[in-house]
Amino acid sequence: MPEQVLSLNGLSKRFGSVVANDDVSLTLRRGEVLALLGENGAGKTTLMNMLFGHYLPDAGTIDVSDEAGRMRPLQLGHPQAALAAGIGMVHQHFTLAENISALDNITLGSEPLLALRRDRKAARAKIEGIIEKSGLKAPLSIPVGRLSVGERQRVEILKALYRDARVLVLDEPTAVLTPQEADTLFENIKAMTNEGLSVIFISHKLREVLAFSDRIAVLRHGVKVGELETSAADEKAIARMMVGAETPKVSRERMAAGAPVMQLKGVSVVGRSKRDTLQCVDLEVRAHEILGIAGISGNGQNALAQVISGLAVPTAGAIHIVDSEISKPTPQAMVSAGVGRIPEDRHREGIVGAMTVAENMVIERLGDMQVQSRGLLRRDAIQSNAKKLAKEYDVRGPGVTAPSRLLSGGNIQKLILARVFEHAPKLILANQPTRGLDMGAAAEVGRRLLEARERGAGVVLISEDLDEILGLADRIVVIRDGQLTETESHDRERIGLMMAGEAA
Amino acid sequence: MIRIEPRNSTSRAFALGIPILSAVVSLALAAIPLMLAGANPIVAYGEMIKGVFGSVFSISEMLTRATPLIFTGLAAALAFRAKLWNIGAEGQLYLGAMAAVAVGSGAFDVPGIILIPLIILLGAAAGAAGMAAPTYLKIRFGADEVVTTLLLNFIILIFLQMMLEGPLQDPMGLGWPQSAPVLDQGMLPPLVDRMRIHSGLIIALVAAGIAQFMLARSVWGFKLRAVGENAAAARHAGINVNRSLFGVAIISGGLAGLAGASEVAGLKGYLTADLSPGFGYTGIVVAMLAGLSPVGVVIAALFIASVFVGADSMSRAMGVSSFLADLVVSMSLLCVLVGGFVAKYRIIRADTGKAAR
Amino acid sequence: MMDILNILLSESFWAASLRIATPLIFGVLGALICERAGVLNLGIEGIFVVGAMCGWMAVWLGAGLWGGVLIAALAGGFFGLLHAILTVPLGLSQHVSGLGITLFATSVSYFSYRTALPNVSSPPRITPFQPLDLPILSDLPFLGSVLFQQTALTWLALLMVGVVWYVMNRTALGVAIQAVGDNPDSVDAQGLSVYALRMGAIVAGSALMALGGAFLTMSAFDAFFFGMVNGRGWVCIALVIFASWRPGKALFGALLFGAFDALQVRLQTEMGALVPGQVFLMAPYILSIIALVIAARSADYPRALLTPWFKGQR
Amino acid sequence: AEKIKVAAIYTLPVEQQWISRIHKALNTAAERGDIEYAFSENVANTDYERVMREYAEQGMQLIVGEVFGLERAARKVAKDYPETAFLMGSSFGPVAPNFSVFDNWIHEPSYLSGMVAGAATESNVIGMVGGYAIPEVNRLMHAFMDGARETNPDVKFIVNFIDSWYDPPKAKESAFAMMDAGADIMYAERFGVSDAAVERGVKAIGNVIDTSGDYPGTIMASALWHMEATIDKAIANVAGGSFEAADYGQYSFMAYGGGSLVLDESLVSADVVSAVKAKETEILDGLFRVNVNDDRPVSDN
Ligand SMILES: Nc1ncnc2c1ncn2[C@@H]1O[C@H](COP(=O)(O)OP(=O)(O)OP(=O)(O)O)[C@@H](O)[C@H]1O
Ligand SMILES: Nc1ncnc2c1ncn2[C@@H]1O[C@H](COP(=O)(O)OP(=O)(O)OP(=O)(O)O)[C@@H](O)[C@H]1O
Ligand SMILES: [Mg+2]
Ligand SMILES: [Mg+2]
Repeated sequence: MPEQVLSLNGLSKRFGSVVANDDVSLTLRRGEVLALLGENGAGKTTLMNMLFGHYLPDAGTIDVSDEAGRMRPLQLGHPQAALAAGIGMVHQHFTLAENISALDNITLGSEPLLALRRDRKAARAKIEGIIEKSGLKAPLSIPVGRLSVGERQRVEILKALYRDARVLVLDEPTAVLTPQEADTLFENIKAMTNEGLSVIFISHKLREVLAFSDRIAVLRHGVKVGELETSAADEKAIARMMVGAETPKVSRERMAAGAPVMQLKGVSVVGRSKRDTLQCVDLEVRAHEILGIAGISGNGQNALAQVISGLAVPTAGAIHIVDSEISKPTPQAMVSAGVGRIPEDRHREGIVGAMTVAENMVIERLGDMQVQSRGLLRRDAIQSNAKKLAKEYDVRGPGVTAPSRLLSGGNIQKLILARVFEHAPKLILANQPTRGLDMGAAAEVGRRLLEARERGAGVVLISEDLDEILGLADRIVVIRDGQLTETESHDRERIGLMMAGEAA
Repeated sequence: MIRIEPRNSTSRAFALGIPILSAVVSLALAAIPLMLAGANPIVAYGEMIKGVFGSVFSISEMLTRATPLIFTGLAAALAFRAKLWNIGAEGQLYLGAMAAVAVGSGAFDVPGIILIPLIILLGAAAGAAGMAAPTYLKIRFGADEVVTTLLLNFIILIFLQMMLEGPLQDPMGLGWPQSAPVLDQGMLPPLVDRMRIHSGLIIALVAAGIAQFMLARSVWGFKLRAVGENAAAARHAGINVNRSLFGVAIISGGLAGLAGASEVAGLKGYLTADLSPGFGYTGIVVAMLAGLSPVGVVIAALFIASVFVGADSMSRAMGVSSFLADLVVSMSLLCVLVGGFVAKYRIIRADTGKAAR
Repeated sequence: MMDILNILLSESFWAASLRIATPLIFGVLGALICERAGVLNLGIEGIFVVGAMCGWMAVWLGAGLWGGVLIAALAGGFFGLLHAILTVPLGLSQHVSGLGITLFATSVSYFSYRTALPNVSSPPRITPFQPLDLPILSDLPFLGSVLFQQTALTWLALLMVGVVWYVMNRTALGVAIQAVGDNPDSVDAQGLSVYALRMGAIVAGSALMALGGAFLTMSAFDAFFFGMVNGRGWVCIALVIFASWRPGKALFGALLFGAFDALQVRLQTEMGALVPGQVFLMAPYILSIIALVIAARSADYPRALLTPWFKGQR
Repeated sequence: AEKIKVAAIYTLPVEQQWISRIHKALNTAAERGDIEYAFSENVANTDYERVMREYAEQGMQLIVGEVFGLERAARKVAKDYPETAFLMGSSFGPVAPNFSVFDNWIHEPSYLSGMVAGAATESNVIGMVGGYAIPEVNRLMHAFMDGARETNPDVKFIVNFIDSWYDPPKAKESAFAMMDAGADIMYAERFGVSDAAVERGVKAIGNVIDTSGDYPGTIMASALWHMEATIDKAIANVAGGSFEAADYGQYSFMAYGGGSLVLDESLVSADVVSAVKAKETEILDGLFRVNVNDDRPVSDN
């Protein structure tokens, strides 16, 4: 049996009244990949943040093995101590400074601050060595702000490896990666575990958990509810452990497409970067159909989403929603024309975090008589509407009069779904609708999209999660370099190659 | 190791006690300069209280000084709510004042019932124009409004000097760079006989009330809050962000303009280049102390005015340098700021070594 | 038109531009350091006053010129520390704290000046820094009088541009300061202290600002006056954005403003009878706004500017 | 005799040249033991009226100050406190029974100092840096210019206003610019101008206060203002119970010792000195009246 490298002993942490972790213990062995699972808000990130010293546990201790393999107590609450003990962490949200280069981000904190000179050559050589061994390629000299998400993710891991991490924590590392990128990443990591690296990774994607982990630990409501060898696990069992019940499988029935609800004719958008550019695109979405847009991030998805949301005005081409042309696209015009929009970044574009849940539910419809009369808000109506929607769409949290930022990611998404679906839109733009959501919440989103399709809406589903597209879409279009290519195939491999531009 | 955590619940007594404690601490700190200047602090505190609340006159003086601060405080609070950093209330105040004397000092010899609204409206319009321009530059060119409004303060002050030596100069003023006086019927009526307190205060209070109501209850306020808290989400939701910014710019500038009009037509009667001892800048402090709430602005303005008037009068009674007043104001400001922090957060000593084993 | 050309070609115009720019160079560099670390320091106007007062007072009390410079820097650093405590660990509003510091620093300076010198009718004078009359260099045709007849403080300002550039771009400390102003989490996750970096940057930046004030009483003039800072600090807040938070551009911006101002007095002298003098006084500010409008698109803010950061919170 | 309680209210700090003269005269009186003296400096215009009332309420017998920014309000306060004597710098007239006015009427010595400057300039260009173009400043500048023209009809003037009372570095830059434009005599209305003159080795003419000690060899002459005559007269009147509304302006005239000229005879040629002395006698004898012109002076072109 391989030696232990890490043991978390009875860690607890509460935030106000929320018990994020309750007496959690966990061990990790040398060369092992441990998957940490749980619903949104189960306490996975909190646990890892205590390990890394961002949070100070209310109770419990942590032991880490030193170079010689002896277990030693870790000083809690100090990232420096964790780094020194060989713990590296890749955070759920990037912790990169975008105005400095990858090299600077990687070496940050490893050099004496008061030195008058830096040895950038040596640093670069060391990083290049790590890149060679791990296969994690990223441009080192340009500001990180100009890197793609995938590159940033790799820089994050390089940061940890540069500090000679022996225990690597990856908090949802693939949430923003394409399947191929994710696979490559895990293959690289696997290779490193053979050299003694131990890994804890958090993910909501059961496919990668089953494919790459050695062992699985599951958290529910801050408590560790189970631990099992991956070889003995299957999706159903894990899901039951996480949620405490079966999750309904989303099923899709065949359905004949109806009349077109949206047509883009020769639409072009000139943007500052590739992700904001569309080149003379034709696209048609019909009633009763879900159109999946597959592609590697940064290939124009953003421009397409912006056009449909009314945020970008095309430099050429025409947009028709149902029968009428939208001559002056604005978000307002799109909403009035019957377009429901689920934005990619729900925190940044989806909600105004400081405003209440109820307010966020009416924010797109401030002109409606149910919302206002003579310029004054009808607060009672807004509130009762919110209560009704919260119930109907199962938006859970501290209540409709609480600031919406207090909601968990999954519940924020449900809030947006409620806002969008409530008005029976004819066209729905769903941009990365399940990113970062747990299985239960993701299934709920899928179910709602299928329901809308059944009702007669057309759906544009933009996703980097190919499995999601394959599961939901009637038709699939691949986006690459701002151009669209329709494909008849529903084959993972083939579409993956098209996304990479290696097959037509 | 020290950590800062939000307080879960604050008792009423605590919430009330903190501001009082801040005031006490700031007074205790004021004892340092007082003793350095050789005065007895205890006597001084007595004089200070007398200076604000000792007579109808002193209360009236305090309210008089609070009036422009309510206007400029509201100007800052509303703009800041939309994350429009209007640092230019000082300049906009002077624009309002210039407009007030331009119409009020004889250009239209009409009854007060027409003239007073005219002065108020044009004063507000001039201030509004003063904020509209930088907002336009921000929207159109992305020029940072902190910089443009700050620089505009200088430009407007120099422009004012030019006007006071030129078209606005009082022909009867013996060559002084000052405007002709506002016609008698154009003056805002005083509130108390023989006191300086004037109906500008009423306008200010009404403005604060309206702002409070509109912010919380109107669609306009809803949009404003959304734009300020998250412009990207507001835009995505179909709110015209630029229009909201422009709207609040006009109102913010207008309020600052009103401050100037009310000082001229309520208090001074005519315009000189030293009308405002920095009311525009103090307004920012007032707004932030108030947590950007319009009703809070009224309270914060009263607080700042009381401390200033009290400390100023005390410096005279005690025979210490009159620069003491600003010193005491700044110290209480910093204390109240820290007090507000203590009310919201607690600082805990987390001994990490012990937690480790 | 000929007049303007003549002015622009004259040595004394460029010497004046550099002289006028010197306090601004200190101020912009100071503001740049603070804002690069993510904290706006509106205390600058007051810190100028403190620097002007303390530097002068120290020399008057016999500290020697460089002693005065040091004391000005320390005093500026002290008020910077106050701002740092309020805005970094306590995370209070940077606007209010800054304006509060300006009010506090100004009134402390005035009050202590008056308490120390209750009965002066004419402010006492010191022997200020003298132009560095370097033997051969000063006699160089053009550069000689522009550069080598400035005082040591102007040279210090120019030197600081290089130092700040080097520290920001070539040292680990500078990289960390840039990072903490962009995304404090990036620094925290690498085991560095966000608090220490930010507070250190504010203290250092404020010390530099105070030198701008000290220049006024120890080089540009030889006595302290109430109100003599006269908005120079605020101008720096504007210039730092114009400079896109880069030392080189900061120098350029300060010189540009100095040149506008130097040109302004000269034009007023030449054509004062034709146009109201105020037209010229306004020019530097108006031209700064125009310059900003042109430069605005390329300005990239430190992303974390104005956003407080608390350890262990999200 | 019992000390008279006197308070002064200044809108600027007491170092400001103009105010420093009043402050000095009051301090002298206090040192003599005639008065008990309190003052508030840097009082904003908005607060001025309150401060006046506070001092009146405190029982001050004589209140001295400057009401250029609030002529009407100040007279209202005086009316409310008829027992208190007010002596205020003002452009307007006195108001019975208790509101008296004064001003710095030192156009006479200014004229004389102008004669010195006119005779001394070789480039025939004189530079003048002012704070604000207010009548109090304009008047003295015009008198100075008239005097200079008397001794040198070809002289030209360049005039700048820096729109600030207190920015010596700025005044200094303005002075440098004038010297670049050919000025070889500087009229030093603001602090900073003489410093520029020293650096460039040109001569300067002082105003209101005597700074020749600070700039030896640079200040050729200064037109001085002495408030003692005015203040002492007012104090005497209050003490004697005979204070009434009057224009004290004349006590700033040379005849009352309110204004005087100092010359540095080592810098001024003998015939100029004698011409100035002759003119001085003419003025004192009432044979020559210096013209009063309050308009903003402009540069000659
Ligand atoms: N700094 C904090 N302050 C307050 N509450 C917090 C904080 N961090 C986490 N929480 C709360 O603790 C609980 C656990 O959060 P945590 O981020 O650990 O969940 P998670 O399992 O990582 O979820 P996800 O899958 O969405 O990332 C949640 O209820 C969360 O809202
Ligand atoms: N310490 C160093 N040693 C060697 N090369 C360096 C060092 N620091 C930076 N460089 C290299 O110098 C070049 C320019 O550096 P950098 O990008 O920091 O400055 P810049 O962005 O061009 O200047 P500024 O930020 O002032 O506009 C880059 O190629 C960078 O890799
Ligand atoms: Mg998480
Ligand atoms: Mg660089």
